Amino acid sequence: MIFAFDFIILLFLIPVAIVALQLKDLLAAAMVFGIYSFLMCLLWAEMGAVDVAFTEAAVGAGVSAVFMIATIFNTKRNSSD
Amino acid sequence: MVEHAPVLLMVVPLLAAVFCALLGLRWKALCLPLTIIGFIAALYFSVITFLQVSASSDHQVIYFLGGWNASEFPRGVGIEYRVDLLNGMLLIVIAAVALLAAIFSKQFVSMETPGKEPQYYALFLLLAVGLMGMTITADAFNLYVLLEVSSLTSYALIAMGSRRASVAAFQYLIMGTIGASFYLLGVGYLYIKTGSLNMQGIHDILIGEGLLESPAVYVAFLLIFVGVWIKLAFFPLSTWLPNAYSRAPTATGCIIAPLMTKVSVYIMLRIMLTVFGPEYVYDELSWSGPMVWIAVVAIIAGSILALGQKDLRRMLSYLIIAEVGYMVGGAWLLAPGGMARGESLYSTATGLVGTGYHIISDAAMTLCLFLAVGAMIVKAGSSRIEDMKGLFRKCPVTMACFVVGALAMIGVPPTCGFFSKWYLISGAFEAGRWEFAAALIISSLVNAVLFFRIIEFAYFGKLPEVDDAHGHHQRHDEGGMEENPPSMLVPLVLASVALIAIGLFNKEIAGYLSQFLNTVAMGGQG
Amino acid sequence: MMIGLWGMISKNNLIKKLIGMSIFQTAIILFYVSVAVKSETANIPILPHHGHDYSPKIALAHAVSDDHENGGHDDHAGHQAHPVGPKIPDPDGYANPLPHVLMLTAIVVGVATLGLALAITQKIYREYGTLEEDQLLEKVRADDHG
Amino acid sequence: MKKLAGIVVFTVGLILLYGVSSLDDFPSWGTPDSPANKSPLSQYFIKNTIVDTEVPNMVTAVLADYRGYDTMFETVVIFVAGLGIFAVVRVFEHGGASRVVTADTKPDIIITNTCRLLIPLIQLFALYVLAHGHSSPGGGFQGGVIMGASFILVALAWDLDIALKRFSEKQAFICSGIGILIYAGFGLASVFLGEEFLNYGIIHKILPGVDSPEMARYYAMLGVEIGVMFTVTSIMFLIYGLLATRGKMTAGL
Repeated sequence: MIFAFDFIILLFLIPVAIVALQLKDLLAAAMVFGIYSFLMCLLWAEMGAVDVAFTEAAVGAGVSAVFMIATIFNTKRNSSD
Repeated sequence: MVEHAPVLLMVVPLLAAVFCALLGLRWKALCLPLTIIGFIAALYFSVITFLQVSASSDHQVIYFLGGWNASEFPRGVGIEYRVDLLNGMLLIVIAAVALLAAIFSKQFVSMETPGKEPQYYALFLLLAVGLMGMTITADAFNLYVLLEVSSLTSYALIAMGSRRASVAAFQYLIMGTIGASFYLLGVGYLYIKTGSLNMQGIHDILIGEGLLESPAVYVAFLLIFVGVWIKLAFFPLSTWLPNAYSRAPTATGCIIAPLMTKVSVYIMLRIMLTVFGPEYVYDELSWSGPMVWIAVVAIIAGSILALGQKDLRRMLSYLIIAEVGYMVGGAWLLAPGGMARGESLYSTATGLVGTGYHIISDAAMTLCLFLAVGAMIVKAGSSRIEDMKGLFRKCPVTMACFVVGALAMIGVPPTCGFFSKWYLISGAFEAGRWEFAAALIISSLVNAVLFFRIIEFAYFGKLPEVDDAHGHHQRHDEGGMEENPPSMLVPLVLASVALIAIGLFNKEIAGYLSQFLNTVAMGGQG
Repeated sequence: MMIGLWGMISKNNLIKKLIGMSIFQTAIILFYVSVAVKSETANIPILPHHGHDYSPKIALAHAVSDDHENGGHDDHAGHQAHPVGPKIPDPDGYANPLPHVLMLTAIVVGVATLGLALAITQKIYREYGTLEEDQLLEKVRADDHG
Repeated sequence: MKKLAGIVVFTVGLILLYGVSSLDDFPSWGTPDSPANKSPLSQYFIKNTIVDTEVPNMVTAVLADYRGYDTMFETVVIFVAGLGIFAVVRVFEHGGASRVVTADTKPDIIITNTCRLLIPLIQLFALYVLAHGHSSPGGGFQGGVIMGASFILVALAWDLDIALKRFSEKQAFICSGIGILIYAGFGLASVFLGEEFLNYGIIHKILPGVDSPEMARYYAMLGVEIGVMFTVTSIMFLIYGLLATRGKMTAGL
């Protein structure tokens, strides 16, 4: 609810999102995606949406990263772009 | 119990799906009966709902879930169901199509997805639940949730198929998610401007507060429509459809192809008429010119691409794209400025009647054709058009139904295809859009060429001497009949009877539809 | 948001596409959440805990009278951020709960879609042995002709 | 393709910016006066949740009661995902030609002992999140995810087989189905008692010890959240198991 704080987190978010998409190593990309989710969750908690942030922390940063890693483990780790 | 019919028609198949998944773990044979019972119950409740709607004075039935009714609480506190004449009919169609497709699927499920029958039937039921929910709900966000229920089930049902099906399903998933996200974003823009999620509530606020010129509302409209167009495979956004539909397991194709696009077209109509209202859609935006042209391009492109196909199901999928063009074009036929000139929607919107009619008849036609093609593929051993040789002698009933479906698609009088096209074409004349009428006629001619080619192959072509692919398959002599089992024939025959019945009752259906438009024109108070 | 959409359309690797999809969805959720923010005054949408002195009946009476005078809170916004006891919560004192609810549902839908998409990805890998879209399309085309 | 994607993305971005650009049309960030925040809906929720349902956490109340129907289908979405993933990737043949991936190291003693310590706490926390969701952030979904994560942790620290011994595939399916049945059961109970679907208020007639519709709503919400938790817990675990083992449900990560 403090605009400056939101803005700082938002500034962090954008490069993290780009990095998550640009990394060639999928495992690392999944981890960076976890960081992205966590930052997003921080942003929401700060914006007053505690329930949403809680869910995102459990789902985005936790479970979906695990799912992604499980899939990467069973397929291929590197990507062409 | 009767007043709860609108919700029971959703909940009973839902429970059937859960029981299907649970009991199916132990007794696989229970799944199909459970599915059929679920759909029969849904059909029963939807007929009751429709009777209620047509009996009520303002031709709609409103059901407030959780009892948060609009008389005591602000509208939109709870979620609301609103059944009117058009979606009442559509509910019956969905339940009936799903029932027939479920009966038909008996042979295929154990063949194409061995060991997963309980999951298959549960997903099948949930797909129908999602589609019925999309049709019936009057809440913009609830629509998104149900859209995702039906799309997730259809991704899964398609991906269960052969190896190519999974790639098609993935493409469909990406496109579908983009579409749904756009829709969600559009609803977000609307919400920020109006503060309501109820469709009627949004409409009242838009009109009441004069938000029609707001750029945010314009962007919301754009986003929602692009999202819906992706879902309904409107021409430039339709690349996912032929792959997904033609690669899907046969039984899946039989339910997804008739229903998915038609329900999306209905969603488009609902958003046009209920959320934004005809005043906005036709008067404020002057999109009607370009939209009809895009529809014309869609129809022509769909037909031409269908001409080039060698695979029967792929050909039908391209025809669906053309049919979607019919419906979208019909919906946009109204000339801009009509509302302002004080013409009522009722008197000018033959195109809209045609669209509504075509949703229903196209669902029936596509069902009939996909069922027939499914049955033919079993007999011919492949889905290539050349392999259909001699099928008339082998299974005359199947082929007779196929011919009925083909005639309906072409638009030959006693079938429903003729009447819906009739309304669309006369709507085009009324609006002075000759290009749309011409496109309809050209596409009918192309359909005629396509289907007569197949019928010719099947009727005059000689059976190949050596049986391909199925060595174990007992070969009879040239004139021998090998009709399909009754579980396939019964739904097929019912579907083709329905085609003719929908055609014969055209007066009643068109009457209901103009009645519905009349209600919309009056503002749909409730 | 645009980053996600870009990733979804232009990336070659299927898993990259899915990451793009998730980013797109979370960005939409961010949009909704920011709709709900009331920057100066608002608290999280959870009422402070109350003891036994709270009586719904009194509150109900307040609610009825309050409904008739909407919009009267603008002047003293923020003063009632922490109502104690039998007091009707001040609408300006709390963030709008409705978008939060919608977004909870959207997150759930998002994770369900992601899971299903990953499953389909695994199936594709099992069948074709690759996750790069161009190679995949080539193999599919080879299938079609052969 | 890449250029096309760039153009599409750029156009969509411009359209979105056009929507938010004009200052007098689009409400500025964080204002309490935006139409969405000033609308009777939002105000009604903030003022009346405590009156109608006795639940201090508005989000939970709106989620499970006012828009309970959405939440029911949210649970169905999760259920669909579980079923769908099962249907797509599950393979039944044992052995087979494809390479079986196994984590070839033995469970590490430090990890297993830490997990032994942590998992009961995590599960307890999950239950707390569920039960306390009425007055603090949390609820059935979050609780379910945490509970599911605790089972996933068992599978990660030891082995999927060991986790499956505690919570088998069939049990997971049954639990997920039961979750939806609980939810729909609450809805149908109110139908049978003569009110609309999911109108929990009426349940106070059959719940012992509850005398007002408000408290009935309170308890029914708890019940519904328990249903959600059942489904989410089991489906999360199931999805993990299926994804980690390519649908074989044995060995694997």
